[in-house]
Amino acid sequence: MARLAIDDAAWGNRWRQRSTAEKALLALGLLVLAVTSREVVTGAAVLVLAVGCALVGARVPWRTYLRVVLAPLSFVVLGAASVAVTVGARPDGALLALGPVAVTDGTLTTAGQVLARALAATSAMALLATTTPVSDLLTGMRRLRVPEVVVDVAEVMYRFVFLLLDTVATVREAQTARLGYATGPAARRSLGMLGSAVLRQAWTRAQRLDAGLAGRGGSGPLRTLPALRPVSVPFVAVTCTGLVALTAASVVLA
Amino acid sequence: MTHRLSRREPSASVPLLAAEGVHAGYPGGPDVLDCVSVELRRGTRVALLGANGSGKTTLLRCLSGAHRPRTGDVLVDGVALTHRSGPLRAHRQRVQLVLQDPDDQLFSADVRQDVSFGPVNLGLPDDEVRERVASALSALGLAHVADRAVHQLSYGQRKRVAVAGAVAMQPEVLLLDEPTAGLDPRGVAAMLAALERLERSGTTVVMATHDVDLAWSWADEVAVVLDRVVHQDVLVKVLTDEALLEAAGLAVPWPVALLRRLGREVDVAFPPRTATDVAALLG
Amino acid sequence: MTHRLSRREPSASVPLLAAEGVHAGYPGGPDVLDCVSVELRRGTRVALLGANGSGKTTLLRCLSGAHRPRTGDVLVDGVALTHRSGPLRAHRQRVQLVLQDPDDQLFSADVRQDVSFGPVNLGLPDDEVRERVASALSALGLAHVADRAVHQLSYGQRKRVAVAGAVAMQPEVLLLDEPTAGLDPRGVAAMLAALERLERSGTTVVMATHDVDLAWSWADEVAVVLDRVVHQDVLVKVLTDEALLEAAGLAVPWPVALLRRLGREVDVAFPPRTATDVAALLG
Amino acid sequence: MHIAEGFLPPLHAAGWTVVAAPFVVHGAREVRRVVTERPDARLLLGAAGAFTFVLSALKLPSVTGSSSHPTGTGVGAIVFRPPVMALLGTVVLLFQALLLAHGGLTTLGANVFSMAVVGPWAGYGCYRLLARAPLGVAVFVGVAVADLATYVTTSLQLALAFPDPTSGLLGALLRFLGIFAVTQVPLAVVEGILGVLLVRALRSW
Repeated sequence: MARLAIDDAAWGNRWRQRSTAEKALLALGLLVLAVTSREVVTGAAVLVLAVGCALVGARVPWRTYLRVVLAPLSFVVLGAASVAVTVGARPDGALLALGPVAVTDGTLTTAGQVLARALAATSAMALLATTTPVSDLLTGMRRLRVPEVVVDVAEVMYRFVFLLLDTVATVREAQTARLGYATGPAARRSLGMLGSAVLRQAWTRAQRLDAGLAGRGGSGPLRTLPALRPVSVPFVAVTCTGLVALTAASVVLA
Repeated sequence: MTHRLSRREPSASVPLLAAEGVHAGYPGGPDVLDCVSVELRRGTRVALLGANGSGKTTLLRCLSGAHRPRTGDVLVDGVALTHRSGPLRAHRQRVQLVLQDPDDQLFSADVRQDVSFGPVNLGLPDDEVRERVASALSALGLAHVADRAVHQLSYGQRKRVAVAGAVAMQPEVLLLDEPTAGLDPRGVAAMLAALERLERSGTTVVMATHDVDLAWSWADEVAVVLDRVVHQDVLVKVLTDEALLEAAGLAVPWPVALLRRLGREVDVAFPPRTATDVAALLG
Repeated sequence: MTHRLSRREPSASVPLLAAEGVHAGYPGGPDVLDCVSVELRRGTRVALLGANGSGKTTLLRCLSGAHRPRTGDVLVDGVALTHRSGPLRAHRQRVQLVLQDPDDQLFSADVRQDVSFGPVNLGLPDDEVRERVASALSALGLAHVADRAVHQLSYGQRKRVAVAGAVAMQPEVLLLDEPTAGLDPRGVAAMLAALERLERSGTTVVMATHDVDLAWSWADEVAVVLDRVVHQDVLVKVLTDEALLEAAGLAVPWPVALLRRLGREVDVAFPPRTATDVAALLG
Repeated sequence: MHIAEGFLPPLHAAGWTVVAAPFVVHGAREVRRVVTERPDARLLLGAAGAFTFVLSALKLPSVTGSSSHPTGTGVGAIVFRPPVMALLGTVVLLFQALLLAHGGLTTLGANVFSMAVVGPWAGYGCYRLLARAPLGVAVFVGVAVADLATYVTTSLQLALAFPDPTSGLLGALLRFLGIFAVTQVPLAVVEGILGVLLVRALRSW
């Protein structure tokens, strides 16, 4: 079946059996710190901690982790480049000017801050994404009283994503073999047929699943019992201490 | 038609699960099953044979309570099932159906959670749910993949997860639709080994298939679906009836075909199931 | 390993399609195929055998041009395929692959439209498209369902529609992944009859399967995928090698198993393919 | 067009989350209503959401830019209606962040607002306004407008967060619109065409 590298890491890392609460506390704590702190030093500390926890602690394959951190690169670079310039009347003290476009100390600093913040925040988010499967996160949301229907729909979605990715790969290969992507117009026609074939497959799969669940208690609320993963007190204590220390340090620095 | 009413022997005991005069079909369509009767006895391996589209699956769905017959009864221990929520619920605890395509029954990406769905619906306490999930997974030889995602498993493993989901309900009867279809020989062996473990712990296993060689090597009794009716009898009686198999679009098991061509009769009590058995007979 | 380099006979002719020293795998993963060579000769029926996940499908995908080997070559008439759009396009007109599950391959609403997909993309005039579609459908025994919607067909018919879509490209080689999986005996017979018609009109047919009995009754040569390498030889040489089959997770064809147990050798030139053949041998 | 994790200042991230929340809650209520009416809707909606995710993960040929994926929400809004799309789109965006590293958790609110609220409503509105036009035209305009509205909203969100020191909000808006036009405008056209082909193919089933 279709696989996604981040998802594979999430199901197979050394922190897989840790409770979702622990991992969420650590990753989201680092994420909040990364986003709220203005200090580049704090950002760097978050980056180091997140990378260390992911690669050394959870043994996430470094290629996968790197791919996550670099995935938004094109957006971040384009966005930061845009923030680094000012357009209009030439401002005083421009470091660089080309026609109406200029770069100043201020714009450059903002761009640098945004870059640092995005990098640190992405590394923290990546820690959560590569150590915790979506299934576990949905279970966590259930505990947080997110409405049952919403979590049920999301759970089915997660399962179906992989089924449909398989369909996409197969349909696409079958179309390619029959020269469906040999020319531009053919490619567009093929993609349209691909989309509709996937939607149709989604629909029939859902109907068949409904019939399939009839004998298991029906497709009413999809209540299940997740694995028991007790919260580790030392892990939480270390995480809280670390987060508080980092916060204090960044407040003092500011 | 002559087969329909013949039985191995007039049995005094009431079958564990039976269909009696069942007519069934889908909304707006004709009958798929037309006055069908079958009897499933405790501990008897029944193979339900028929071509694709013959109505095997519909019959299994009737027996499991998932499909309501137009007329006729499904009987458990001789008592007719009524299609109301209470009795249906009780029925599902005793009779579980596993469909051919595992992706039609697995809704959760988490193996353990998916298997827990049935027991949780039964309202069992968490401890017992966990115990049932663990024992179902180990019975199916899946303990080592309990923490993997469903989409990371092979087709054969997913098929066994679907069976585990049914087994966790601890049913008395397990109805399996094409449990070995699409599996390679190793997958088939793993599935059959798991089913044998379940039988030893007291579950009665029924499978629908169009693989006559599998039925020949596995079953005690065979029920063939042909022209919307069912012909049930002991293994050898049905699977040596070439006219019936031909009409049902089924092959003849190779030992039967071979022995026939050699002019030998097949022993009803001790059918030669494997190449070794046949060789012993001929050697 | 001894099998890998043995060939039926040193042949002067260049194979129609071949893989030579192919290493292949998926991004971020290890090699699935490790220096694999196979030769497919015009008019020779080759069965590609292997357990699920052994790499059969990957090999077919390399041969069809859908998957690019890490190293090694796919050769057509002795010329190595380059993975650029022009040569690939030409390759696809000569070699067509049909995957196992028809439901992921049929992406149009009705049969005729789906089969016409390839010819339309070839830029053929309407008349010729129509002609090709009609002849592909009749070769697959589907002329009577040409105007039906795909979802109204049986599974066996859908599988044949998928083959018809490839046949409409008029390839020289047709690679089929598990063409009979999931089919009942009638469906298998219809598929095999259709393949024979195609062979008579000059198409070379290769199938991947894990059904050794099917391979035994159909193939001239067998290539077994085991531990990422391929062992190719004439039918009897491979399918009487019980150690190889065991290691590959495959069964032994029943005539071989039976004759072995009776202490009889299997004739390489005239293998007993059917129950009638075996009976003649023993009778 | 996903705003990357950590790209927005905290107040903006929080603000857009607050703005998007009512639409998502409304979507959740709508979903609950549908599910109460039809128990199997849980599965159908799950399939619909997965379809949207998969559609948005398709790589498009012949569109400039490395990250040219359809948003999928325009087609989704036309097929499943905007309120439902608000919820499904939110889950899709969450999955994209966690499974593909597109977008992020702190920017989820902003992305939900542009891609799961504004885009679907704008696209669906145009599609309905063109009810009398040929279906192809209505679908094309609907899907393309959904894409363009998303892109304009995202640019506006970025401009609000990073106003130009000299030319202010408007200057920043034009700047972001300009930079992302390179990928987003062709994408809107291609996705519009695909939407038409998809809906046509769907109607022939």
